[in-house]
This record gives sequence, structure tokens and C-alpha cells, in this order.
Amino acid sequence: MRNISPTGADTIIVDDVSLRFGGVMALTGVSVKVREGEIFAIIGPNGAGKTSLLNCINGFYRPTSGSVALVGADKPSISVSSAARSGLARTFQNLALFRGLSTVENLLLGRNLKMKTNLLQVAMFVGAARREEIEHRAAVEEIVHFLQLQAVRDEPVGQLPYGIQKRIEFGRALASEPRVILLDEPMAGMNQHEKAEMSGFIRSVNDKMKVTFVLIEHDIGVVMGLSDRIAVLDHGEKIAEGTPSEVSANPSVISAYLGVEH
Amino acid sequence: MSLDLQFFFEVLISGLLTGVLYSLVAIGFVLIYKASGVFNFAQGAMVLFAAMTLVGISDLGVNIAVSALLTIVVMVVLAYCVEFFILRRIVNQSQISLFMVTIGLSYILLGLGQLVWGAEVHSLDVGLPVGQFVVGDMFINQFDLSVAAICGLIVLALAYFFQRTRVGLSLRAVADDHQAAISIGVSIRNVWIIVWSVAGVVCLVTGTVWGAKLGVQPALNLVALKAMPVIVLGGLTSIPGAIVGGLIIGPARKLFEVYFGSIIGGATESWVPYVVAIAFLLVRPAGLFGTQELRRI
Amino acid sequence: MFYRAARRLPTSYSSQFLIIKRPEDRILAALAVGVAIFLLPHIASTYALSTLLVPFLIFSISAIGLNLLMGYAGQASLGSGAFMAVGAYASYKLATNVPHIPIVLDFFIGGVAAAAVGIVFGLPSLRMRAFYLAIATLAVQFFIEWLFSKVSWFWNDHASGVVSTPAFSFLGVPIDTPIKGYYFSLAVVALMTLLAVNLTRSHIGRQWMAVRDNETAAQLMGISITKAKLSAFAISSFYCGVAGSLWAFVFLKSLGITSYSIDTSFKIMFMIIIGGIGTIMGSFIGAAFVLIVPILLNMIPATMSLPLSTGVLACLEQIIFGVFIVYFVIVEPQGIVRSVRNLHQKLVAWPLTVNR
Amino acid sequence: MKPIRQPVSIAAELPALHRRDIPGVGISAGVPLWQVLRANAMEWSGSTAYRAKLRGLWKSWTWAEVEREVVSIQGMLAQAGVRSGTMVAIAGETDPRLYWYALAIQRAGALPILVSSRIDSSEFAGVYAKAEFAFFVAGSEAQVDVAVNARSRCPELRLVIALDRGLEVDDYGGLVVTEQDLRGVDGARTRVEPWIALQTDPAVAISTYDEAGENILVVCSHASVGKAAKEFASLASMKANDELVSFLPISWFGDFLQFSAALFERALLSSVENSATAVGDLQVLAPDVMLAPVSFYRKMLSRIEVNIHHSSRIILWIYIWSNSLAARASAHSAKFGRAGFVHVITAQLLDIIFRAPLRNVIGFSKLRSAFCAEGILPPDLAARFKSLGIDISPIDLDPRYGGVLGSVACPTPQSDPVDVVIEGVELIRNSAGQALCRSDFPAIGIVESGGMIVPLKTNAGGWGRASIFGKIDKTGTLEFLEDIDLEELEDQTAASLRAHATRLNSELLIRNSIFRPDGKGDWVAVINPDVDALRAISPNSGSRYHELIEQEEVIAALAGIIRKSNLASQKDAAGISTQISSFAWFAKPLSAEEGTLTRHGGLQHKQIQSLVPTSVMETGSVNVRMAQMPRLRVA
Repeated sequence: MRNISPTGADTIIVDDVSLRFGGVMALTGVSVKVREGEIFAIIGPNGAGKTSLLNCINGFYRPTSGSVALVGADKPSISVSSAARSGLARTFQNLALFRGLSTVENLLLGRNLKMKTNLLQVAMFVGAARREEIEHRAAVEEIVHFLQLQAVRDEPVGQLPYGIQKRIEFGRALASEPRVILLDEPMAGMNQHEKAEMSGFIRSVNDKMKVTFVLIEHDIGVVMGLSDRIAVLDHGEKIAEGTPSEVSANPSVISAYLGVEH
Repeated sequence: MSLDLQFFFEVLISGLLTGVLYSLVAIGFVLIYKASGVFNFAQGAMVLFAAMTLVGISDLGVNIAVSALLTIVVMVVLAYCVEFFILRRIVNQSQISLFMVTIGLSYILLGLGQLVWGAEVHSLDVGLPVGQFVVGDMFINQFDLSVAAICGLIVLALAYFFQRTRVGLSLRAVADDHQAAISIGVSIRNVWIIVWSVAGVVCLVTGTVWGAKLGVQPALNLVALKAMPVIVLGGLTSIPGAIVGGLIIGPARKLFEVYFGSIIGGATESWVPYVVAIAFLLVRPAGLFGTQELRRI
Repeated sequence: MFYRAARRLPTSYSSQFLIIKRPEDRILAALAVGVAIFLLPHIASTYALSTLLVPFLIFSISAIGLNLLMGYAGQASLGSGAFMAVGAYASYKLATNVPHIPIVLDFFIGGVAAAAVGIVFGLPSLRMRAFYLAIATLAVQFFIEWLFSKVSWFWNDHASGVVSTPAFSFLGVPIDTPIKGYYFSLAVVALMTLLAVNLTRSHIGRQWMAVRDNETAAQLMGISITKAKLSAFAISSFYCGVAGSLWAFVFLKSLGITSYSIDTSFKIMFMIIIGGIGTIMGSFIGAAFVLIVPILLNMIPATMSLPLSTGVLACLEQIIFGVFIVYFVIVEPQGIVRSVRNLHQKLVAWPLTVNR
Repeated sequence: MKPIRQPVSIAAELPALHRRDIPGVGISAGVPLWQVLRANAMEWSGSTAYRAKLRGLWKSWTWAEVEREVVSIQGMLAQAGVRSGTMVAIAGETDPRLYWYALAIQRAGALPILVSSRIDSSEFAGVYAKAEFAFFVAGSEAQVDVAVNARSRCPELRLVIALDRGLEVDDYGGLVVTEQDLRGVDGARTRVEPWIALQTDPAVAISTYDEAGENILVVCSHASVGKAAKEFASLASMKANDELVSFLPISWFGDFLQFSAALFERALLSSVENSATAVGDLQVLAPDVMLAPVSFYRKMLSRIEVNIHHSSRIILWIYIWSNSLAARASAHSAKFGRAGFVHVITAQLLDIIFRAPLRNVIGFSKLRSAFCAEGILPPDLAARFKSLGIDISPIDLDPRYGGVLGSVACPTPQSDPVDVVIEGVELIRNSAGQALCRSDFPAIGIVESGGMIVPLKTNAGGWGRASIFGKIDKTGTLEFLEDIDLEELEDQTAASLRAHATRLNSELLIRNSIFRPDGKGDWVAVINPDVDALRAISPNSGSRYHELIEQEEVIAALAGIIRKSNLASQKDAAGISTQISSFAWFAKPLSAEEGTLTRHGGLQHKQIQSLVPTSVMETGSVNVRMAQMPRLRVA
């Protein structure tokens, strides 16, 4: 349980967002405020609309009604790529890595936005382009070092074990030096040791690099230990929000979620 | 009724009828795509192959009906070979590489056909009526009309096959969801063989019709290329789509050719259908009746 | 064992940019280049030069072009022949109407024209996937074929559709003999290969591969899909365009739309499928393979004195190509270059096997 | 903390360092390592000294650079407040800078305490309790976190110097500083006089574990470090510019040994990137001399053999054949005392067509001499490596003994004082015959003429245990007691024992075994049973190891084997017959990774204690082994 709760300014403001797929309401009137520098968890039974909410936040879905705002973004994040430009990184429940590419290349793509050289310079591949490659490669190596990925540096990520791939995806999110990272079940299908490791990484990135996290996770133990505040979704509606202790005390949560899950 | 309006209608109708011809080819595509998820570029080659076999056999002095039966046998064998040598070895590969395979297949069939039956042009007469109806002041090509009829028959037959017969049902099951189909005990390989055989038969009909129209010659292969726009326009997965596609493309190209083609040098049929199709696709990337696959995230 | 691993330590990231990593291979490559420059043109007969080597060089350019588009950016295209045509006709118009600008510039502009067309016809790729796109590119093929067969302005309104290209010289040297043609195209190939390699190992190449592997994730990295795809189309078409010009000016010495038919497009696609999709090396191997096989086919019966008519041979050729395509897609989707790589790894690991 | 001795200018000692024709030889074993480094820097400033893979790139440093670096580090540390007598803990992996810090700390007359990089915060606190260090050099962020978590239990801990913070920034309220911070203003430029140590002064303390798993601190004097290093160098016949690879936590004694040996012989010490990449990096580095734990050799071998089994039949066949060949050759040589002619020829051929390429691939292409520590390489492994043309000699390198002056625990003092020779140090002897001592100043490793040492650390008035191990006169030269040692037995006994070993090891139930004298002229066999085999004969096949070793059937079976071996030994005409009076085994099973014997575990089991009188084993084990140090024996 983590009791220090950062009182940063709001970074992500989800205001009364509803999302409809045909007849189905994926989200109904969800409002969430994520504070700067906190680890904010979204929990809820399967099909509660957690991922949909995440997708709204970084612009995969356009809310049917309501608004999502990323404070301090040059422009409100309407599209995925503009969200990326305004410092929003994201990992996926079922990995979205570039399977054909090596670990380093995947991480380098995380820094893609920072690469400025144009086509001609690149075609020559001398001077600026070369320097840029080297500089970003060095930056990527820092992440390789931090996440202990040295052994798989040049392996194509497609064949790597699941846990490692999850880590690489996290690293790719990290590589873009984002303000906010959205993690969709970062520890799905990991064993306890891997989970501990992963939470360790998340924690230290949050502590030391002051990155805000919004994460979906099913392992209640992990969530309680890791997150500052938790929002609970059920059938597309937010039924509770607060510190782990508050949430776990909340009867409606227990009935809607914990009761079901465990 | 003024002359040019009448002329317009003549063109329109003949366009519609040729459109039906393309639909015939398109149906073959759709069948195979639905069942095995393969975009069968070899369709044209199969048409040619079927037609050539038919002609070749009948030239040996065999009764046309018998030789048709023999051809069907050949097409079934072909279907089996395709399943054995290709389909079962190529599971879970990217669609585009499946596409490549069929290009290869089309080369094989073309080569084979010409190797066995020779490359020269055979005329093929299956006793379809030639000459013109006269409706009002309009001339309508009987041949095309009968072709339309045949096409309708085939569609009905297929509809029956799919809706009523057990095979047809299992086939639709496969089309909907391979895994599910397998899990309920449908032998997917048999289904593939069947579908390709059925497609083969459709090809035979198509080949016969086209052969009767243009004579049996390697150029028939290009029929497939002509039919491509019809397919993508109709959406790869729906037989009605294929028909409607044909009915749109056919007139479109005819009309364009007649009214504008001459101005810009003619012979515009080669690309106009494509432009039409692309125009459609830009609006509906999955074609008219196709189902838009959701973006997974 | 045939390659030494011991005490070869990378001391800078730029050592990662080496096009050929292992010194042993560098020696081999140097040898190959040496042979290509000094030995080959002198031992090869004029026939071989003009019907094999020059076409090989030119086709490998267009194969590289298509590979950049299909192999790296994952956008299927059946229109490479058309783009070649665009390049050829553009530089023909220039060479004939504005004779005083150097031919190389003509070729370049030809490429640029092709690139422009490529961008226009690449637009559908933004909406369409896989073979929907392939079909769309077929439209290019047919439209261009039609355009250049109907609109006589493109070949200066000559009577016949086939016109001879003006003789040209490079740096004052008239490119008239096969050898000169060979050297000229060799130079072009070398340059364009280098550029292609640079692109593929840069962040732009990575963007293409990202779009190929996972479009969603690519967007997430802030990659503009539009930019990536269109740039791929543009550059690919540029390569094809230049190849087309060379084909007309250096190889055929004449210009006719028939030599840029859909069969050409298919041929180029076969080259990269057989050679190896997504590798520059593969483009060369594929080009060589696709060009050599028919010649061998024509030689075999002659040597074995089999009574085979040319028609039969043509059929056999078709069949064999078909079989090759099927074989490679099914058995070796990464093409010949994969087998070469495997051999390479075996040599490195000998006497052990490569542990995968 | 008041310094024990004032710093002296070292100008006087310089000529001593110059007198040298063969590298390394001239430097006497007692010279502190930093002086050796400086000598190297003077004579071979240009040649490469260290190599490490940082962020995927290989960086290398020459002797001169390292020397300069060490000096500047000392200056930096001096600024931070490191004085003579200060204790500085170091933990980390695969970064030569860690060693440079050790050197700089010695240069400052302070004591580097090498701590395992895998240590957790509670253990860290434990180490701290033994040697209240105020400074901690952390190799990477992992160690920083450990220290930060343990800070509440380490009141005196002033400063954590982080060598590599990776992406981290937080400084935990000034506790954690990076080198750059420390260098800051003019830290690098302040040059501090080096501290001249006696060879008996403690050079380094290594935090390790005794056989009971207790964390202990082991102190080595400059003399013993030098001696150990030189012995290793001579065993490995190291030459200048040889390449060594070190890839383990800095606190592993074998690692430290390679480091010091490399210094004396000015060999090039490379370190791999991390444990995961070790095998791959090794292939690139291709060391000339290698000292690794058995586990690592096992890893290598399994990797190779998996490959061989997946490779062509011919290769596999050759491999198997060469294995048997190696076996026959050794048998032959054992019989006639020399290798057979045929064997020699075939071996040569094999080496050309098979081993050489193989060695090249697996990264031993340049390997000249390889050693494994942490016990003995199981004979089968040794044979298989031999068949690859790689000879791995086990060397006995238990950190408890390799270079130990004393080890520490702090029980309450007992009665019966003994006379004190050094003023300020009071010594008593407790009932167990252990010597306890108290000094009225904080002291480190002072030696008393009675052959007694005081603990690593005594607060004024604090007591600590010490153990008798040998005599040291006032001049500070050590004189060791005799050891009962297999190698020093007359050959026949040794041969007969070896025969025993082969017989026992050939048994299904026994993986391997060693022998200790039982004090009555007979021998105790300490055996390492094969758990699965035991299960096979046990009534309850499901039983766990500790249950197994209680079961009558099992003990009976093993006793039977021993008896058989005894009979065989009697029948054996050649030489005298040695008899096994009793056998011992372990409370804990040894995993395949360990697979080796320590000569203590057996005693932890009551059944065994009944078999073997503890006292006797004592003579066989702790004290006497302790006395004979630092000695590397090639088994």
C-alpha cells in the first residue's frame, strides 16, 4: 500500500465521456482527473470499458459525447499521433510491437518523433543523419541498460518470451520520454517474479523521472501496492474512485468487482 | 423515344449484360475467398484452363456434354491438387503472400493449358443463340441475354447449394469462422476441395460462355483482370456484391467508352472500371457489400 | 569458424552502421565488385553483356524500388512497370525536346516524374489494405499503358508507337557500346543501391518497417502513416522511373509501351519474392535469378538436343516460374537471400549448428 | 577515527619498484596493489589495462589512464572525507571502476569492503553492523536502492557514491551522489599523498558467507593478497598482456584474485556486460586465462553440447569418440605414467580438424589455462572439456581461507584471560579454546605474537572472537602450522584413496566423494549422494532429501558400498590399503549446479556426528586448513 499521494496539478481530464458502439454503450458519463506524477489505476470486471477509456484518452476512439483533455498539450489530443506528440505513451494488453524488428530498433522507433533529419540527409547518411542516429542509439542504450535488455539487444522481438516483450514495449513507451504513460495490463500473463520486477520498473520511473502513469491491471495485489489512486469501472460507469484503502473499503466495489474476481 | 436516348438504353443494356459476364468470373473469386480466405488471382487462368480443356477434349471428337463432364473431373482434380500442394501448406501466412501464391498458380495453369492444348485460338460453339432481339426499336443481343440467364441459374444453384445442402452449410460455417468450424468437426480441407471444385465448375461455365463469345485463347486470361474491379467493388465476401458490381461496372465502362472514350482515343475499358472501383473503395474501403474489418487494438 | 568472432569488439555505435559487418564478407564484397568492374565486362561476350548483364543491372534497380515499397513499407504494388514507363517517357520527352541538358539529369527528372505519379497513385494506400491496394495499383498499370499507347504526344507523334531513343553521352563519353552501357548502368546501380541502403538503415526506413509491421503502433509512435506510405511510394517509383529510363536508353535504345506491360510488373515482383522480400541483397539475387532461368531453359534443350519448340519452352518457362513462386512463398517466404544467410550463419558457427 | 600510523612519503620506495627485468617478479608480494598499478603505469603507460562493455560498446583504459583515474578518485574521496582507517563498502558488477575505487581506497590507507552486488538490504545492514562504514560505492542503481532501503539501520552511513545511475535522478536528500557531483569543483585536482601500508596491514575485506550461511567478513593483508595473486599467476603461467575475463559480482574472491593477479602480471582484464550476456561476450573476448565458478563452466558445456547434439551426426560422433579417447588416454597414462603414442597422434589430429574450430566458436580459442573455483569440477565434466581441448584445473579457493587473516563474530567474553603483548589489546581465551580480545581503540586485524588476531572491528571496550591460526613475529612475517593434506601424503595412500574415489563415484548412488583423515589413521568419506538414485532404493520414493538420509535402507545401501570399496582396497595388491572408517554427507542436497563438496556440511547431521567425532574432523577442517593459507592447490 502506498500512502504518499502526490498533489500535482491535473494532467488528464476526462470529462463526462460516453462511448457508443452501435447499440452498445462502452462508456457512460465517465469523468476522471489524473494528477501529475501519480500512478492512477483503472480496475473493473472484464468488459467494464477500461480499455475503451484508455483508447479515448489517447485518441484511438473519439468519445460519442464528453471531452478528453491532456493539460499542457499543444493542441487537444484528437488523434493518436498528436497525443503522442504531446507526450502521451501507451502499451497494449496484447502487445503491439514491431515483431520483425530488433529490440533496439523498436526502442529507436519510440524516439521517432525526436528524429529530425530529412530524407536527403538520410540518403547521404553522413553528418547530421549519422550523428542523430548515434545520439539516439546512445539514449536507447540507457533504456536497454535500465530494463536489463542487453541480452536481447539485437534479437527480433517476435520470438522473444512474453515477459521480455512486455518489457520491451514498456521500454518503447519510455524511450519517447513521455509525460504520461498508459499501461494496459502491463503484467498480464506474468509470473509473480516478473510482476514484481515490472512494478519495480514502473515505480522507479514514476519516482525518479516523475512520469505519470495510468494503468489497467487485474492483479488486485499489484494494483493496491502500486497505485496512488484507483478508479473502478463497471458496465462502462465509474462506480468508485479514491486511494486503494478507500476503494477496497467501498461496498459497491466489493460487490461489483472484488466479489466477482476473487 | 428519341434516337440517342434509345441508343443510350441499348448501350446500357448491353453494358449490363456484359457486366453479368464479369459477375460470373467474380462469383468464382468470391466463393474461394469466402471459404479459404485466398484472393484467387488464378481465377482467369482457371477460366482459360477450363475452357481449353473443354475445347481440347471435344476437339478429340468427344460429345460436348461428355467432355464437359470430363472437364469438371479435371477441375475437381485441380482443386484437390491445389488443396494438397498449396492450401494445406500455407496456413497462417499473410494474405498478401497467399495472393502471390495464386499469381504463381495462374502462371502454372497458363503454361500447363497451353502446353497441353496448344496456344492457338479455338472456336467454341455450345449452341448459344446469336443474333438480335428487337424490343421496340432497340436491339438486344440474344447471346448476352442467354448468358444473363445462365448467370442467374448459376446464382440460384449456388444459393441453393449454400442455403440448403449440408456441405453448403458447413462451407458457410468455415467462411464465418475457421476455428469454430473445425471445432464443430467440419473437415476444413474437404471444404476447401469442394469450394475450389465448385469454383472450377463456375470457371468452366464462365470459360464456355466467354469462349463462345471471344473464342478460346490465352487472352481469356485477361478476363480475370477485367473482373478485378467488379470484385473489389462488390466486396470480396458477397455474391450479391459480385453481381451488383458487375451490373455497375459493365454499363459504366461501356457508357464511358461510347460517350468519352472516342474523344480521348478509345480503348478505355482497360482502366475505367478500375477507376470506378477505386472511387468506390475510397468511400467504402471494403467495397459495397464487404464487411469492414475492425482495427484491433 | 570460417569467420572469426574472437576479439572483434565494437567500440562505437557507428560500427553498427557498417553495411557489411564482418571483415571476411567485406573482402568477398570487394572481390565481387572488382570482378564486376575489371573482369566481367572483358570476359563476357557482347551478347552476354547486352542481353544479360545490362538488363540484370537495370532490373535490379527497379527490384530495389519495389522492395522498398513492398518489402520495407509493406505496400503491395503491381504497377512497377507503369512507373518505369513514366520515367522512360518523361526522360524521352526531355532528351528529345530539351536536348542540351545532360542525360543524367533527364533520367533524374524522369525518376522524379515517376515519383510524382507514384504519390498520386499511392493515395489509395491510405484507405486500402493488402490486395485491395494491389488491385488499385493494377489501375495505374492499365491507365498508364493506355495513356502511353493512345496519347501520341508522349512519343512526339511518331507514326509507330515504338520510337528509337536519341544516342547520349555521359561526361562526354558516348554510351554506345554494350561495355560502356554496362559501366554506365553499373555506376547508376552502385549509387542508387548505396542510397537505398542508407534509407533502410535510417529512421525513415524504420518508419516504413514500423508501418509494415504494425500500423497502430506506428501511429502511436507519432509516425504519420500518410507521410510514411507516400514517401515509400514516391521513392519506390523514383527507382522504377530511373530503371525505366535506363531500360529505354541503355538497353533497348528504343521506347515502346509494350516493354512496360503488366508482365514486367509481375516479373519485378517475382524478383523480390524469389530473391527475398525486405532485403536489398534479395533484389539483386532475384533479378539475376529471374533473368537467368529462361536463358538456361533455352540452353538446356539445345545442349541436350531435345526437340522442343520455342512455344513449348515458353510454356515450360511459365510453369517453372509459377512453381518457383509457389515454392518460395510456401517454403522460403524470405526468398533465396534467407538461404544465403543461413549458409552464412552455418559458416560462422561451424562445426556447431546455429542455435535458434 | 584516529589514524594508526602517519603517512610516509613513498619516494624512498620507488627504486624498489624499478628493479625488475621480468614483469611482476620484482614486486614483492607485500606491496599494496596501488603501488603495483603505479609501477605498471610508469613502465607500460601505453598498453591496455582494462576493458569493459558499457551501453553495448567496448571501452578500454591504459595503465596510465587508470593510474591517473585512481589518483583522482583518491582525491575525490579525500574531499568526501575518506581518511586512513575509514571503511568504504563497495558493491557492484562488471565495472572495472569498482576495482579502481578499491585501489584508491587502499591508496588512502582506508579499507575497501567488497560486498556482493546481489545483497539485499537486511544483509547489507548485517555487513554494516560488522564494519560501520560511512561510505558506500554503488556500482549500479540496484545497489543504491539497497543502501537507501537499509539507511535507517545504518546510522553512520554518510554517503553513497553511485557510479552508474542510469536514468535515475533522485538523490535521497544528499545521501546519493554521482561521481560527477563529487568531482564537482576541484575534487579531481586535489592530489593526496598515498598511505604507505605494511604488508601485514589489511588490504581488503570481503563480505562472504561461512558454510553455515552466516554472513562473515574476511580480511586479507596486503601480503596475503599479493601471495595469492602471484601463486595464481604462476599456476596460470600468466604473461604480460594476457587477457582475463571477470564477469561476477566484485565480492567473489576468484574475481578479486584475477584482478590482483592481472595487476601483478599487467595482464588485460575485461569484464562482460552482464550475467545474461556473459556467454556471448566470452566468445568475443576469448580470454587466455580464465577462472570461473563450476556453475559457469557447466553453463558453457551444456550450451556447447546442446549445439553439438543438434549439429550433424558426424560432429556428434567425433565428439563422443573424442570423449572416449580422452578417457582412454587418461586411463593409459594412469597405468603407464605416460600418454600412449596412438593417443597422442589421434589427439593431435582431432585438435586440428575438430577441437580448434570448436574452441573458436565457443570462445575458448585463445584459452591457455583455465581454472574452476568453488570446489572441484566433476570428473565427467572435466573429461568432456578435455575432449574439446580445454583443460580445467580445479583450484581450492574457498574465500574463507584464501587470504584470510581472521573472521568475525561477537559473542560475550569468557573468563581466563591470557597475557597481552601489544599494549591496548587485552586477550582472553574462552573454554572452547578460542581467543577473545578487547582493544581500547578501534582496530583492524592487529596480530599478536601468540598467533592471535583481534576482530576486524572492536569498539573501545568491545569484545570479539578471534581464532588461533599461526605465528607471527614482531616483524610481521607469518609462519604457518602444518596441514594434513592429501597431496603431501605418500603417493600410495593417495593412489589408494583415488582408487576409493573412482570406485565410489562409479556407484549409482554417489555422485562424488572426498576423504578426510578421521585422526585414527583411517578415513572419513564425505559423499555427495545422487538424490534420485536414493529415492529409487528408499521405501518411500516420494521422500525428500532430509528424510532420505534418515532412512535405514538408504544408509545400509551406502554403508554396503563403502564396505565393498574397503574390501576392494584390501584386495588391491599395489600399495597400502586405506580403510574408510565412516562416511558423512550433507544436511542440504547439492544441486547439479553446485555438485561439489565442501568438507563441512557433513558434520551438520546428527547421524554423521555419531559416526565421526567432531573434534577429529576439526583437525581435518577448520583451523588447520585455515592455517595453511593462501595456498592454491591444483587438484
